[in-house]
Amino acid sequence: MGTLTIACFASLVGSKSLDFSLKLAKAALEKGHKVNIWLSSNGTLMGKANQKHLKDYSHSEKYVRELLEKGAEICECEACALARGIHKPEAIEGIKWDAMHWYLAKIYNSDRVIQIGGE
Amino acid sequence: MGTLTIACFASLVGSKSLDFSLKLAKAALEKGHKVNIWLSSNGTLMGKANQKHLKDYSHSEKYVRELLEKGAEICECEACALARGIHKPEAIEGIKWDAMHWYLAKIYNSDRVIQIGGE
Amino acid sequence: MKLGVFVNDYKTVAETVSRLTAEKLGLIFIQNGVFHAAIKENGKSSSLLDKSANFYVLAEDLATRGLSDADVDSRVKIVNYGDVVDLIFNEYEQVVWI
Amino acid sequence: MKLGVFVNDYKTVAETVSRLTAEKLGLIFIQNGVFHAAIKENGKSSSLLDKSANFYVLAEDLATRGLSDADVDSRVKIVNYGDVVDLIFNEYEQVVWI
Amino acid sequence: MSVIDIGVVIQRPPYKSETATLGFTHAISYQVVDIYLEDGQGVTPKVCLIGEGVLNCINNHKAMENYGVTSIESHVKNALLVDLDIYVCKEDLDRFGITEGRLIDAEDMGADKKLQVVPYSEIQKILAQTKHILVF
Amino acid sequence: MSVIDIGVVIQRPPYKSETATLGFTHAISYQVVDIYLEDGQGVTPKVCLIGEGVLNCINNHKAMENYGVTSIESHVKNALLVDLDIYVCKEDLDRFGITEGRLIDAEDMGADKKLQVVPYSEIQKILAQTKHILVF
Repeated sequence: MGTLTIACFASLVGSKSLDFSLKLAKAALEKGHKVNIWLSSNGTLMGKANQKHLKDYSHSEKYVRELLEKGAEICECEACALARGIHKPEAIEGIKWDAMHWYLAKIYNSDRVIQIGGE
Repeated sequence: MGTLTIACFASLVGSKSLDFSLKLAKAALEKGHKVNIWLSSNGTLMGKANQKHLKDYSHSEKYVRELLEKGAEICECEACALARGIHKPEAIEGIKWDAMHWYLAKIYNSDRVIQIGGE
Repeated sequence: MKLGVFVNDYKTVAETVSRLTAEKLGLIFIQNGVFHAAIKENGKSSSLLDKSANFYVLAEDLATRGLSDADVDSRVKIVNYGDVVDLIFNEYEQVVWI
Repeated sequence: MKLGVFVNDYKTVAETVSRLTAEKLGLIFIQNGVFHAAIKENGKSSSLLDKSANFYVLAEDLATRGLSDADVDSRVKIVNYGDVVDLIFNEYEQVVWI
Repeated sequence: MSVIDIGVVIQRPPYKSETATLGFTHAISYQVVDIYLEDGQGVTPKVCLIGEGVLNCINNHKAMENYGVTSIESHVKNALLVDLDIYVCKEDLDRFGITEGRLIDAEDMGADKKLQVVPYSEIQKILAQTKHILVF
Repeated sequence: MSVIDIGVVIQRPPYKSETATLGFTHAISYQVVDIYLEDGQGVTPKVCLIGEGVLNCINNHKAMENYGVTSIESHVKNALLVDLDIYVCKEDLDRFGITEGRLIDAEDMGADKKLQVVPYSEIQKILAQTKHILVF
């Protein structure tokens, strides 16, 4: 079994790229791999708790809590979050806050890395 | 003097399109035009107060307050905001919350409309 | 139809913009659209400049990218935000962002 | 170099992907990249399918867009998320998203 | 006291971003715009699909099953049910090989309107007669 | 216990989105990655600009003046100052007519490194020798 690090720069609502990241993470965990997720740019919106689930929009909160329970490590870029007005106390519990070197260190210790852009 | 309605679907941090919207709005107000701004999709992030101003990121809060003072009407899509976990009490004071028909009604009463996409 | 078009990107928008026609057409190059006004690809100016249209480029967005007036094709007029407001109200009736 | 490429869009990514080479190359079509596997433009399959590579397309992203197995070019293998995980770990060493 | 036409141009393909979805939802909201207008005033969207935007109108989307979100197909059907005109560029459909039999319709829901496949030149004429154009 | 190379490919043009900026800032952060690694371990980014990404390296940006944000030029200079290798695709520079005299450098700040203009084939070789590739 290996370690997969996924970075996601796209916001959940408004893009299906973060949906893809979460589904891929779940599939990898179910096959016994270790998964790290780095959220940067608009991806940091995922760390905002109390998202309302509307039918027209993707919804992450439940999904993210499930990944955390299954052992995924999830970290968001503190600077990207703060610049968007998202502060630590608002984040979903269990999501780490750190800077880019956290991601680089996870890359060092990963067998595979996939970085998913925000555009 | 005329009325200009600007819609913006792009997020401020991570895109220069919202910067453009705000600068255009300011220039129009200074020439004596009336300005309405509709924020949808990731543009609703602008309604989040307490953004931290970091040098690497565009910053809107001060700019938005200035536009409101100069008489611009700014409204953000309630559904888009809620889906992102942004709730009314967190929004910058003076920004309205409404739905898409607010925008369509402003279009009806505008001389010019420019809709700025989020991609 | 008097159509003003904000061209806000470089390679990704060329196809859509090239199809546009109007009795009076204005292309306003902003953001990475400014490269259409200032870069010659393989020695050739952007094909958008061959359209029958008026061309404008936003000075700020040129300078932000290290481009100067000297880089701008002679068919393109350099404008600021105030000029853009006047273009919108006085020269064009419909305005789109592509 | 064993390179797996997630092709996630249709018209905007073709140039970048067409330049890629590797000893072993895999293109995994997802999101609007699935149109490369399922749409013939002017009767011609996507030029990406002419590359010397293995091709995969994500079943969910086909179905989401109203496309079915019958639409998929015979050179492309239909896969699910579990298969994608196995491709990443077993078939390719570097993985990029374009 | 009059009704104005606005052009709603959808040029982005489905789902990767929410752009196309927002085009349809903005158009559909015309139904309730009178809340903010005076008697006799109104806004009539003319929805035009061009370029990669025509890829939105292949039928049989499975978006709710796969992503838990309302499909663009549902939005198209709703738009037809509320009597919006939706024009689809014929040249682009032909280019992508999408036959009429694969297009979304809302007959089963009792809609009178259908997707209208028209040449690009016709879409240009329609847009020229609108007061404002929104590009999605 | 070893140092790995990673490829940081920047293919998006400057400023409209923050993609290119994030490419440089992620690369520069290699300097402090040892906080989370053991002695002797490290990550060396190889920054490669291709396609529209080469448009980032024209000098004399006025981003702070116009947008109040750190310019990409500053990020490039910082990257050179911390001894990162930055490779710029020669074919793409030529295609866009960007001459060497217009390229950003950090000589004034005392950097030893310069932007390295190399053919696309060379960039491919560099990337083939990295352990992972991040595309911005």
